Amino acid sequence: MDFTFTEDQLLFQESVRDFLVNEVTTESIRALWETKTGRSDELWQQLVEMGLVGMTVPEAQGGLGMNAVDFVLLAQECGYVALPENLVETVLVVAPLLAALPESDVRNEWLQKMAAGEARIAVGHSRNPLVSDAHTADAWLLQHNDEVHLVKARKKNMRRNESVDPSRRLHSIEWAPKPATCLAKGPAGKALWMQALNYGALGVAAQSLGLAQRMIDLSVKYTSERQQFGKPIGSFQAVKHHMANVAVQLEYAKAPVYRAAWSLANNHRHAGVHVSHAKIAATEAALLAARNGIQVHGAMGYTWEVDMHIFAKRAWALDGAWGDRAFHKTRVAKFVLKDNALIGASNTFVA
Amino acid sequence: MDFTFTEDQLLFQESVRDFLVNEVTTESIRALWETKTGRSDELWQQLVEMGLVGMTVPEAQGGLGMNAVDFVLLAQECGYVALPENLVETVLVVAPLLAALPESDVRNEWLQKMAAGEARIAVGHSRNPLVSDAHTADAWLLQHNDEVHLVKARKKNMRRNESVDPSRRLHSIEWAPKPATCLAKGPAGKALWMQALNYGALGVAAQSLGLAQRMIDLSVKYTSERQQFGKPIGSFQAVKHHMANVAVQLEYAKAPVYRAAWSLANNHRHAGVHVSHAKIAATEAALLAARNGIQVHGAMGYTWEVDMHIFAKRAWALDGAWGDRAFHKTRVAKFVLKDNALIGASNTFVA
Amino acid sequence: MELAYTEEQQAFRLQIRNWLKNHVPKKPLKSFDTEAGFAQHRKWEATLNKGRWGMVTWPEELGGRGCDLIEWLIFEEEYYRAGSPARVNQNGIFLLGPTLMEYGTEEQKKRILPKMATGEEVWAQAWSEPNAGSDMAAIRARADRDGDHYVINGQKTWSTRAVYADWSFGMFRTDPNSERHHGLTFILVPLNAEGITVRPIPQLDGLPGFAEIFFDNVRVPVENRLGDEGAGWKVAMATAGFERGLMLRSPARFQETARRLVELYRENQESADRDPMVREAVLRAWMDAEAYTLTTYQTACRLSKGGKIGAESSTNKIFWSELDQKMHATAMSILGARAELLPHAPAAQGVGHWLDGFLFSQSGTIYAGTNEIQRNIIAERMLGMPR
Amino acid sequence: MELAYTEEQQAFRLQIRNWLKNHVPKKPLKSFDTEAGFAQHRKWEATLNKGRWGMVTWPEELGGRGCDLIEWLIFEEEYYRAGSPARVNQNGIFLLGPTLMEYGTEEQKKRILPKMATGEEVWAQAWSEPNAGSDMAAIRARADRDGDHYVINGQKTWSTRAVYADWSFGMFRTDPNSERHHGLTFILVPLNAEGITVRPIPQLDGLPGFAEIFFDNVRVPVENRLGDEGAGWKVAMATAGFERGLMLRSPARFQETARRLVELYRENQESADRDPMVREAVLRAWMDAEAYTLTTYQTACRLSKGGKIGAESSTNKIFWSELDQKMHATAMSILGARAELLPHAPAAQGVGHWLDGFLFSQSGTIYAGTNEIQRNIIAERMLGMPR
Repeated sequence: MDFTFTEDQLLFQESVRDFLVNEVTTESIRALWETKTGRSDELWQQLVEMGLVGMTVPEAQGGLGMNAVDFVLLAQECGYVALPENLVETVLVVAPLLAALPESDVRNEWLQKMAAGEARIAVGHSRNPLVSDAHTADAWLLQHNDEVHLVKARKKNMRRNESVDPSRRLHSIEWAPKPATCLAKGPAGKALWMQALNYGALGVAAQSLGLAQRMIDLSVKYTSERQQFGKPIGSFQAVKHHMANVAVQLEYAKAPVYRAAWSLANNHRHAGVHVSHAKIAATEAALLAARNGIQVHGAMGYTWEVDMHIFAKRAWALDGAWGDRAFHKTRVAKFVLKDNALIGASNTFVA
Repeated sequence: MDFTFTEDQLLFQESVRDFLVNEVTTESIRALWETKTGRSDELWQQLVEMGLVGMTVPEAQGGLGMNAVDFVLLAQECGYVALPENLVETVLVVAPLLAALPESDVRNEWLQKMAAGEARIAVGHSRNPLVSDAHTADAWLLQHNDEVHLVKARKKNMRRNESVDPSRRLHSIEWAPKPATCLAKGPAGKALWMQALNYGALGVAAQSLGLAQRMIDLSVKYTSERQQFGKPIGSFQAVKHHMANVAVQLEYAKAPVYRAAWSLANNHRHAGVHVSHAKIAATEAALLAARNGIQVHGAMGYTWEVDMHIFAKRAWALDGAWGDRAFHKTRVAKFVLKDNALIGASNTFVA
Repeated sequence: MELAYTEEQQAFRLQIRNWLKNHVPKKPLKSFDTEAGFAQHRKWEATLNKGRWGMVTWPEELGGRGCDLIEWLIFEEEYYRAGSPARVNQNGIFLLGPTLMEYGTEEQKKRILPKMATGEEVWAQAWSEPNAGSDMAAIRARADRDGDHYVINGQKTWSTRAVYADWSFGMFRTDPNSERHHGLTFILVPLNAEGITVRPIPQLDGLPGFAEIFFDNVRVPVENRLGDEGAGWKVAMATAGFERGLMLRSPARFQETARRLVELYRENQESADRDPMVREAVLRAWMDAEAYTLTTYQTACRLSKGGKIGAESSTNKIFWSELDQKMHATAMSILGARAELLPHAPAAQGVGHWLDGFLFSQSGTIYAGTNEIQRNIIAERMLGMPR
Repeated sequence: MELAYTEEQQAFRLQIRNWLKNHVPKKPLKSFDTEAGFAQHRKWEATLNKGRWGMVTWPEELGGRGCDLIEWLIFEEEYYRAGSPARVNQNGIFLLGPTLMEYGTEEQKKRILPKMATGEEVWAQAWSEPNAGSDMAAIRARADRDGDHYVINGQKTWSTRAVYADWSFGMFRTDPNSERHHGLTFILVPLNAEGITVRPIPQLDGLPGFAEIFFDNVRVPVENRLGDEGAGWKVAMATAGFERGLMLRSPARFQETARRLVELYRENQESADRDPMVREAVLRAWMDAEAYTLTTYQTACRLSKGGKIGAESSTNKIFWSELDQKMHATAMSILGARAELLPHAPAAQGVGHWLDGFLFSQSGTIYAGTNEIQRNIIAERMLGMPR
């Protein structure tokens, strides 16, 4: 039993954090909103060079062959800066999905290209009505029932759908499945899509932790500076308790997210339930951080002027992605309410 | 449209309040806990003399022939002092139920005796597993399916069941329905029992308003006096907001309770839904008052030493009486979720 | 107690219902936080005024109908039920209007109210300052007397509608040596006056729902003063009372949101029921909107019998603003992955207005005195807890 | 990260499980807040000690097993899973014991720990005073030095277990001119000493779970001092850390409550599902108990690698105490009309213990520093917000 990250993992987190906090500022985010793609090729190449894009690509294809436990803290940092690039889905959904396919030229080639920064792939799962970052992708991984298709990206086939979060670039895609693009089907395909959903939900959960932390940090800073009635508003107990409530909820969302990462990386038989628990807990912490953060910012919290809304909007947007609350609660309910459920003391780490 | 009480109703409330606050002190309640019956015959006679016991008994039987609107503020005052006597059920359930029966010697005689203070009747409804105050009653109104039975009280047929509230005297009753004791049956009996349930629930709701108010008053007093960190704890914002939250919830429970009283008194076709809404809102206000009241009392709130627990326990006990939350929410759901439901603006006072 | 409408009240209701059926625009207007939408809404105010439905509580001689509070509530119910446009001039009609009737001179009333009524002049409030948000008494913007004019310098912020409005009203410090709520004066300022700069502030949806107003030696005649010099606080408190109280947030709005939420739930019931919280929240939405309505009627009846509105205005503000947030958050839950889409996104398929409502609801617990301030008021003034 | 037990850990678990199966009393003991129940629980402590299961984290030479935190968590899981009796000496074992090991002299450890281990001496805490509840530094009870004795005068309150316990520990002011947390000394006082009066305080269930202790010239030898004179605050803070931290509220207790709540829900599902809130709360009970467990394991692993417990002890206390209240309130909802019945009421039919748990849960958000104090600590020390 060891519920800690390794020194290496923590150091990697720290260096990624330093990089992201410097490179992905709220100014740069606002600047990207005004661009057509909303994305920075330069930044993506930096992420490639740092090995981040290929982290979960197998070593044979030029990646680092790492897993969800290695990446979960980094996904958290992506949330902390509200990274607009589609890194988390790339690392946690696309690469594992491709890597789980039987060896083939198509699989190997795309994995190689991804890790090398020569190609990007966006993913469309039936639980998400739209495809994130379809516009900068070279190919799309798309679901048709149980089938996994890899389709070349074509501008004319996609249509932008604006999200509350201006950094999100969502697209509906028109396409018709063809045998030639099908990489997996039947039970294998079904399992792949379920795995993709779990990884996608883990990515949302991890980013939500970072988002919540960022909203706490912004709110603490703002309320420590902003004066009202002759003192910083952060000295009022009501303001403190709003923030303390977020801190408590965030604190108890972390371990479930890390556990879910471990369970996915280790193919634990209850990984799905662990993911659902993690996603519910982490997104709710982020939603509370958004609500209470806006509240303690006072009227400023309701504007585009302070940075709160950048993170609040990401939190709201991610909340429904990769399975909404109804989906994830249903999985929890099935696990908890069945006969001989593995609940109660001593069952938490049951194999 | 007139959503106010009459001068007379408000004056009656005031005088009853003055009387109860003087006569039913927390000392007298604690003293009664130590007695066998837990009841004061003397107090009951005073309630009779004030006309309270016979308020809803028809004038022909020596009562005041008044209705739920006339009594609802008084029931609230009974809650405010946590009156141990079974006045609210007597006035809101027993008398209306008897009065709704076709004229008969039995009906008239018992109503007369009740109003005159010569007899008491306890009521057993299928939604309540136990009968309150069966031990001081001369007769029991009991439910057997749709039948209404009036049965002579017999000590040997009842068994005490202790409640968390030492003032509550609950009894299980062993009895067998006989044709001779049956006063109503079939659809008429069913309607009577439904009416009894609605009146019983209204009584709980009204008392809950009073209980909540009392717990606010006790907590405000305690936190204004009790010093910590060099000032009264009531000056801390967290303590204030605990109380403000109760005040808001209480404020918005009142009008639903008064509307329910009016709807019952006027046989409104949706009276049942109005009662369910009122009961949910008022009991939840009382539960919150108990929780927050105990919390702001600090460790004292967890003892028998301060008076908080007298009212908290009554609130907890009444919460499940006359239909639990599941029952009342179901009625609300049926009303709100049906096709062409009468919801939305302009439907609140629809006839 | 008589919880039924009189025949007159029922007839009044039918009259409005009928008029609205014939006049409410079939196509929703654009947001009044856009220039085009503002113009559309201004036109709608004129239409309303022509039907004498603009300010039903105003006296007949001012274009109103002299309605009592119950009739006003009935009007609001029908107004929201019909899906009528939001009131672009609400700061004028519901806040300044009643204040003018209480404190204005005859000349002021005659000069201001008719144009307010037709929408010819739309009003913005100018309450807050950068360092006087919830602490309204910390006002620093100055109005110095210069003969029969005031010369105004300073800055106001969170001025709702100010981007496109014609006039503003607010408090200014006329006694430079005064502190807190002394020495303040209530002044009406045209937004096209020389020396005024309006800087739009984009709100959560990106539109400039409010603005900062900078005053640089802005000269306004003394006739633009409302109430006595130095009596601004008293006048403003009356206005704030209207804001927190009945007038701005009539129950009908929340009842209609609750009704639409019930519809949304029923349309998506199969998936929504997989999250038990949703059904719970939907039932509560109806109950709370109903409780808010009942309580408002109760207060209105009490007021019409000569009662005064007290700390209820604080419980009121907390209740509706949190109800509004809960209802919209529930809608977001029901919508799941679609919740994030803007109304014009093709995949939003007509549910995007819930997002707009959700964003808007975030401000309810903040403006007009944060809910934290309201809770202090309840604790101290209504419950008598120590300061 | 390796979220699986080692073979040794699994073997350890089976060893405890086996021992408990053979030793846990089949019939529940009476409440230790009754005289008879106290004696029963004291006996159970002796039984535990005989099996060397009383203080598994203590060193072997003191009758423990030198268990690490993970083994302790495993022990607790099995302990609660088996429905074992509550620990009457928890103030001794979990609070004073660890404090003694950190600050006690060898003589003190030898004199006190073995009798604590066997339950021969049961300990009460004497933290609070009538005017020093959450503000522990406001202590006024005095201990005046008189040769090799302290003479104690004053009053303590909320002294858990003090009615039937043998010893108490607490802080006393040894420097009469000192203020706040200076000049305090940590002293152990036998409850049968001359000059001591114990007044039981009945708690919500009517039983004397705590007491006031009056000290009237109580003489205790200087050897009863723990740590240096005047260093009481530091010693007490260590103890309070144990209280808020891991030791008192191991996750197993809440996991078992959650499991029983799931059972109760399933037994009553038809009626319970009519209130959607119940199903929601039941799922949340499991999730939250699980989150609490995972987080505790995470902290334990961090601590065993040399980490220190910080403000987590405050988040921890808030989380478990509010979880406990929510779970018991949910049980009350499920039980409906039966919820109010005391366990021995015939109609309670075996569900009355939920009421006991509900009442007990009310204290969790209050003792060991109210949750309001904990939220202040989180905001100020963990988040760095201004005081």
